[in-house]
Amino acid sequence: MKGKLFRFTAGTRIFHWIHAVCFILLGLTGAALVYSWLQPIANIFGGIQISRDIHRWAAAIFTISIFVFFLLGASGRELRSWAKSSFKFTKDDFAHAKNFPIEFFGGHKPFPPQGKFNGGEKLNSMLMITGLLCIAISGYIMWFASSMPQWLVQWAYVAHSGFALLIMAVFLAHFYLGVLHPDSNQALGGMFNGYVPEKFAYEHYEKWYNQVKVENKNT
Amino acid sequence: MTEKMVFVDTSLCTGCRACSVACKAWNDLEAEKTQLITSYQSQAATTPHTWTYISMHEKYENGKMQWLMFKHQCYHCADAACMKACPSKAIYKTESGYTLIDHDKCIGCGYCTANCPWSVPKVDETVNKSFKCTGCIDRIENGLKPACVSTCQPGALHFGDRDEMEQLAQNRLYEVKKEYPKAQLYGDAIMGGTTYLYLLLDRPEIYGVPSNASIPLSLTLWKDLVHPLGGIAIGGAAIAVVGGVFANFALGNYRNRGKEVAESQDKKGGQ
Amino acid sequence: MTNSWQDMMNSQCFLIAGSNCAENHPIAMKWVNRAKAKGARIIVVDPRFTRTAAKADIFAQIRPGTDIAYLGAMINYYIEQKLYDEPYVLNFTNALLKISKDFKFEDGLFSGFDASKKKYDYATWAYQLDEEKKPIKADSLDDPDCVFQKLKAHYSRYSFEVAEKITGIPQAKIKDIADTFAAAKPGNIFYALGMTQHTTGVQGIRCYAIIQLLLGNVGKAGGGIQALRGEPNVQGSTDMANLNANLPGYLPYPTNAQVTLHDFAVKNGAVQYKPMVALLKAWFGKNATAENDYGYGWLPKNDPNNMPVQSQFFNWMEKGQFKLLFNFGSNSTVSIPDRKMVARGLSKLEMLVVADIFNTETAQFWREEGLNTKAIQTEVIFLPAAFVYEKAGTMTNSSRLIQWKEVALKPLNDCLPDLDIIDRIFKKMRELYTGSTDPKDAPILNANWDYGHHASPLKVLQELNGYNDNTGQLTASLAEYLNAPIGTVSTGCWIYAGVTPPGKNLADRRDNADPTGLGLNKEYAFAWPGNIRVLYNRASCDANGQPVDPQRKLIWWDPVAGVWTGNDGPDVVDKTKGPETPEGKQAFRMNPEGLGRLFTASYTSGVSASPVPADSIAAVPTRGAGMTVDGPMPEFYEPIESPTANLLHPQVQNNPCAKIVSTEFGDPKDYPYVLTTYGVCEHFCAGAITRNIPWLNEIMPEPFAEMSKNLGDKLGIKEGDKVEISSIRGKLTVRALVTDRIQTLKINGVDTETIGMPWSWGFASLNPGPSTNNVTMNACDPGAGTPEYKCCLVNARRA
Amino acid sequence: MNLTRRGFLKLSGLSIAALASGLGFDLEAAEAKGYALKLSGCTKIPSICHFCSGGCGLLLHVKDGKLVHLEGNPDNPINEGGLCPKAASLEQVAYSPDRPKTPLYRAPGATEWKELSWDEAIERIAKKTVEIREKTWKKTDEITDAKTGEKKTVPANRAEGLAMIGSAEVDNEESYLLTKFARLIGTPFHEHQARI
Repeated sequence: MKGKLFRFTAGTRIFHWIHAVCFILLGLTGAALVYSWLQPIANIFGGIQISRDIHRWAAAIFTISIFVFFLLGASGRELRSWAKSSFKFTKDDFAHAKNFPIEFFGGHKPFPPQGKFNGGEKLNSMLMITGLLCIAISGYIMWFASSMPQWLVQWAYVAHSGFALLIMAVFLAHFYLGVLHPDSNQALGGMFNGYVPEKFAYEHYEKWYNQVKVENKNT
Repeated sequence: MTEKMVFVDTSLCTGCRACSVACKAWNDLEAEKTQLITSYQSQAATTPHTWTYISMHEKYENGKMQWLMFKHQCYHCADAACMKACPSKAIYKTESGYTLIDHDKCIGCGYCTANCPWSVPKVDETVNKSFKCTGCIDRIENGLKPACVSTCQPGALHFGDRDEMEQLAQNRLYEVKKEYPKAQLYGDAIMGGTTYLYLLLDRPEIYGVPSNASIPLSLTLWKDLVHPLGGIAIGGAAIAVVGGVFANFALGNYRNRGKEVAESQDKKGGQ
Repeated sequence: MTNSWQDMMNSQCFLIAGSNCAENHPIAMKWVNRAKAKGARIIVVDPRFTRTAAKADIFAQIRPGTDIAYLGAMINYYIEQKLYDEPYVLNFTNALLKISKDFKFEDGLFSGFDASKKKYDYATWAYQLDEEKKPIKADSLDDPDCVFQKLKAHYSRYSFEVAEKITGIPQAKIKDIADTFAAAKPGNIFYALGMTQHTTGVQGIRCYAIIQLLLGNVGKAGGGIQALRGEPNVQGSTDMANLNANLPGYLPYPTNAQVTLHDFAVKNGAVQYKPMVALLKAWFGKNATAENDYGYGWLPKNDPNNMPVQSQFFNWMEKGQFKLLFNFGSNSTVSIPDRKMVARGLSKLEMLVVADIFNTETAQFWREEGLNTKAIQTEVIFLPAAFVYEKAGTMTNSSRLIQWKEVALKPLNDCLPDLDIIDRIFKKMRELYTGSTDPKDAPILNANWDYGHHASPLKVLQELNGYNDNTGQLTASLAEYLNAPIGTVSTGCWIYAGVTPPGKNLADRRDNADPTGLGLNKEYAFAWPGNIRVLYNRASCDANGQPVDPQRKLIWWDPVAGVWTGNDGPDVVDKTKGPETPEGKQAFRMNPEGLGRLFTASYTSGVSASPVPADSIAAVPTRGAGMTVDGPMPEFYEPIESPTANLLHPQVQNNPCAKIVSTEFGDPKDYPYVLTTYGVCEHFCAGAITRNIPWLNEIMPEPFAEMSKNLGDKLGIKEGDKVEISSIRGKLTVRALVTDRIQTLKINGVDTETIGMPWSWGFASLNPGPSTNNVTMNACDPGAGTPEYKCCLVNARRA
Repeated sequence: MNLTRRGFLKLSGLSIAALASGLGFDLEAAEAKGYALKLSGCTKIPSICHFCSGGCGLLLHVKDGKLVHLEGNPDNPINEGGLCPKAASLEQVAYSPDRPKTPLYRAPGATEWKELSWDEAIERIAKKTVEIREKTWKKTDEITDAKTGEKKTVPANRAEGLAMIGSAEVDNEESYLLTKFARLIGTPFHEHQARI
């Protein structure tokens, strides 16, 4: 595709959207389950019991899809390297992240060239991966509470709620940056057709841009 | 109605378990399939169909045998952890001091089970509602004693006004202590004071119940810290997003981006 | 029970031995706990630490079947230490009466034993009589011939040390029990099947009587001896003589030697003449006349050589005598010891008729695994009976209280009350015999049997109360019956006289007021005899007829009005005879001496010194004494199956009079452990009803065998494992319960293990389980005919 | 608060509509608060427990001929409303599906029961009793006179083949008629649980 760079394989994209849908469902049903004043949300789904069932199905799909997509050929490699790289936070990443608040509110300050995922994204990924892992583990503990030690269940509630609220906040930022932010929302295409504009890539992921260019030349 | 109390005098309990049967008879609870667990005990815990049961504890020390009985049911705590944990506001307190579950509101999440220091409420998975002792609120509001108290032949269960029962418990403790120096009351100093007050002949641990039952720290953290902080986090994020949109708008970024896009499209169209 | 449930709150001390009342008579604990709150002490003696023991101040674990050893030691101690209530003993017991010089006790046997018949001749167990045929009274308790000295001599062998060796209870503890019980009065004794189900059952209970008489506890509020009886109406059914040796009201059953009513009266004492006539009038109505001996000849007569007790019935079937058995509400297939004989017997019947609430193991005996069902030719008819609240009528509780109930629910399905069942069978039989002139059919055709189309329980109760020919009305009171001339009153059960006076049903009284606070509740229902709530209450007064215990006044002599009066109905011969009269001194009017019997002497009162005409009933009614067939004083004998030799007289190991029914007996070498059997709180007797109640199955789901941790270790068994219990007669496998509540006992220097098992399970019902009576032994007390369920020898192994 | 109370009622499966009659409490006031009692509108009928010999009072709450609830009778001075587990469970007998619905018959050698009408059952029993009575009648016994040592023939009047296990599980009136019945048809072989 002209003027675009291939960024995400189909598997990764599907994985992202499965998670996105599940996340929203989990967020909405979870909120209805844990806050009595948000119980009306449950009516969208046909009541609180169905909401709970949806919450559990969505949770199951959410977690099972991780195993499936992380083990799948190309996207598996891609996802594994994404996860691995997310936790490799370099000086350059830090420099990017430092300027993130300015970027967030529409400003701009130069930052060193970034890899496939810039510092802000890595921060998002780190929080998401850690948070969702904790939510998943605590969620399963809650699901099977009757066969778990009581203290563990009690703390699972804290973790589940705490991380859910945190991740919800992160999600809002992610949504904003991915959809609403006039600059960074150019990345959105990467999650639809897999391509992002070259210019955008150059501006935001210079290291990666160069790397891809070299690779393309070689092939 | 004034505050009520049930005084459980375990020194008189014979472990006949009529209380458990009378509870089932009054509340139309079905029998469950069991087997012996230890001693003559067959019921291990409260369930959606078993709201009260007796645990038996055999203690042999210095050639003296003791067979201790403990009646388990909802304690109807003043500071009810279940009520605090309930996300659906289905659990409430009555004037008489009882902790009840409103089944119209209960969503069967089981947070009450997990946060009760004794795991008393239990969710019936078939109807997704939590069940536990109601203190026979329908009986007491109508001038009858709770079913368990009314059936207790050895006189181990007493029902009455709270202060009257507390006095009785103190008197009995004074008597019983002469022979059982470790005798103590259980319930007055925990959970803000329970509605079922026990006279025990030994430490609560001997009866398999926690001496320091309290609202779990996790529950306090969860409800009093995590939820407000989480709310702040989400609120903050939401405000930031709105702020971001406004800022970008104010900075004209949307317009510029729009132009850029239009330009590039024009280019495309031109090619 | 001499007293009542409510009266237990008046006690200062309880000796609960042979009863596990917290489990099997839970209502007792309501009142025991009330007494305890007022400072009463509780002593429990039991082979296991039971739920009753859990409430005791003193608990002693005893080897099953050895009660007489420690009780004898208590009697010995009370006499030696002069802890008895001397005025009471002198006034109200036969302590001073002189015993025949021919009476002896040697080498474990009393005088008069006939080894070939395994029976005693009572001739030497008699009083020395004066010219008027009255017992001679000694001047003091020191007279070597008097009952007191006989007692003292007999029990001098029972030291605490010997008792410890036999029972396994430490000496110090026996002394503690004796001291505690003597110090805290009034003292109350409870027993139940733990005491009766032995080959020495009656004598064990006699020990209680002796102790209570020595301590002066009988006839007093908070005192007495409480037989906590086993079934809802076992008191009533015993009153109604569902027994082979009685007629209703405890009349002796006529034997074939008593051809005429006169023979009957001569043999049994003339006091039995009047109630017999009254009974015959109730049974035959207008057809009972003086001319035809009131129909006495129509009664079937007992053959003393052919008198099986219940647990022998099945042998009689097997031998072929019984062809048809009616079985109302019994579950013998589960409840008879050495139970394999039950199926053998029932299989030989031509017909078995069972009436019960649920389809019991007995009704379905032919279905038990291991039997060749198709080869069993017994025709079985099961009749579904109405349950207690589906029918009107009375039941008599353990304290003789007759309570009326109305129909609360219509019988379920097609169920019928037993009253209708028996009424319909009888009416059908009478129809079949209509027109017969065969003399054998006369009782059926001449019977007074008209209770309405649907039999009316009230009409039957009124027949029990009886009618007075002079007034043409229901008899108004026991006194009216007693005062009426012979042949002018009828009663189906004379002790029930007064329960339904004209226009009233006193069994249906509901006034529960207790103005004295003693729990007498005199206006609630009706207690036989004559609404007396504490039997022998004359003994609660001193020689002047005034209450000895000001806190617990039952009755007293009112010298102004010249009458016995009080809070309870006075249990006296004649209310107008003052304490100085011979009648007014008597506290035990049903005994021929009018005294409490420390020694059960053979004696008949009222026998005229001069000969009376052979064909007349003596003007002074004669009264025979109730005898204990195996000795006038209790003696310790080992259970039939015992792990050790009799320490007192090795040559007479067991009760020499015991009725042996089982044919196989185990050797302690092969079966080293003592098994004791019992019920649990959550199931009732043979479990026919309770094993069909889901709520009860939940709280007591399965049978088990309890054993000490020592035995558990030895056998490699932990709690929850399966254990096989076997005797020479059979075996079964149940859950093991290894517990500190049973300890290893030191018996005559040897470690002895006890195993405990509930017996309420059988192969049918919602909660089937193996029957413990596979292994138990059928050998009976010679007097009561009760089998020795409480001890036999078994082996155990991990299964 | 209204909602919560209604929730409670639903839990107990009760109808709020019933009126109190002679129950001795202010049902209206109670209902205003929403805690209706399932006993309202019931007739209270006292009875007696059918287990040990305590004679504890039962109280059956009956509506339209149906048992609504059973508990201890507080007015019975023996138990003052208390009941042991066995007695407290007695409402499960009232409509137990395990109680046989009709008389049952097992023919000789049969492996199953079959149902029988009452008339058939009574007739069969009466005829069989008569048959055995006729077959096993013993008119006289030979005895030895205790005093003279002479043998003599005396009336026996016994149906030797008939036996009866009577009952401590039935009412006095029934128990009495069992005794009377047994003696009238000629069997002194009448025993029961009191023996064991």
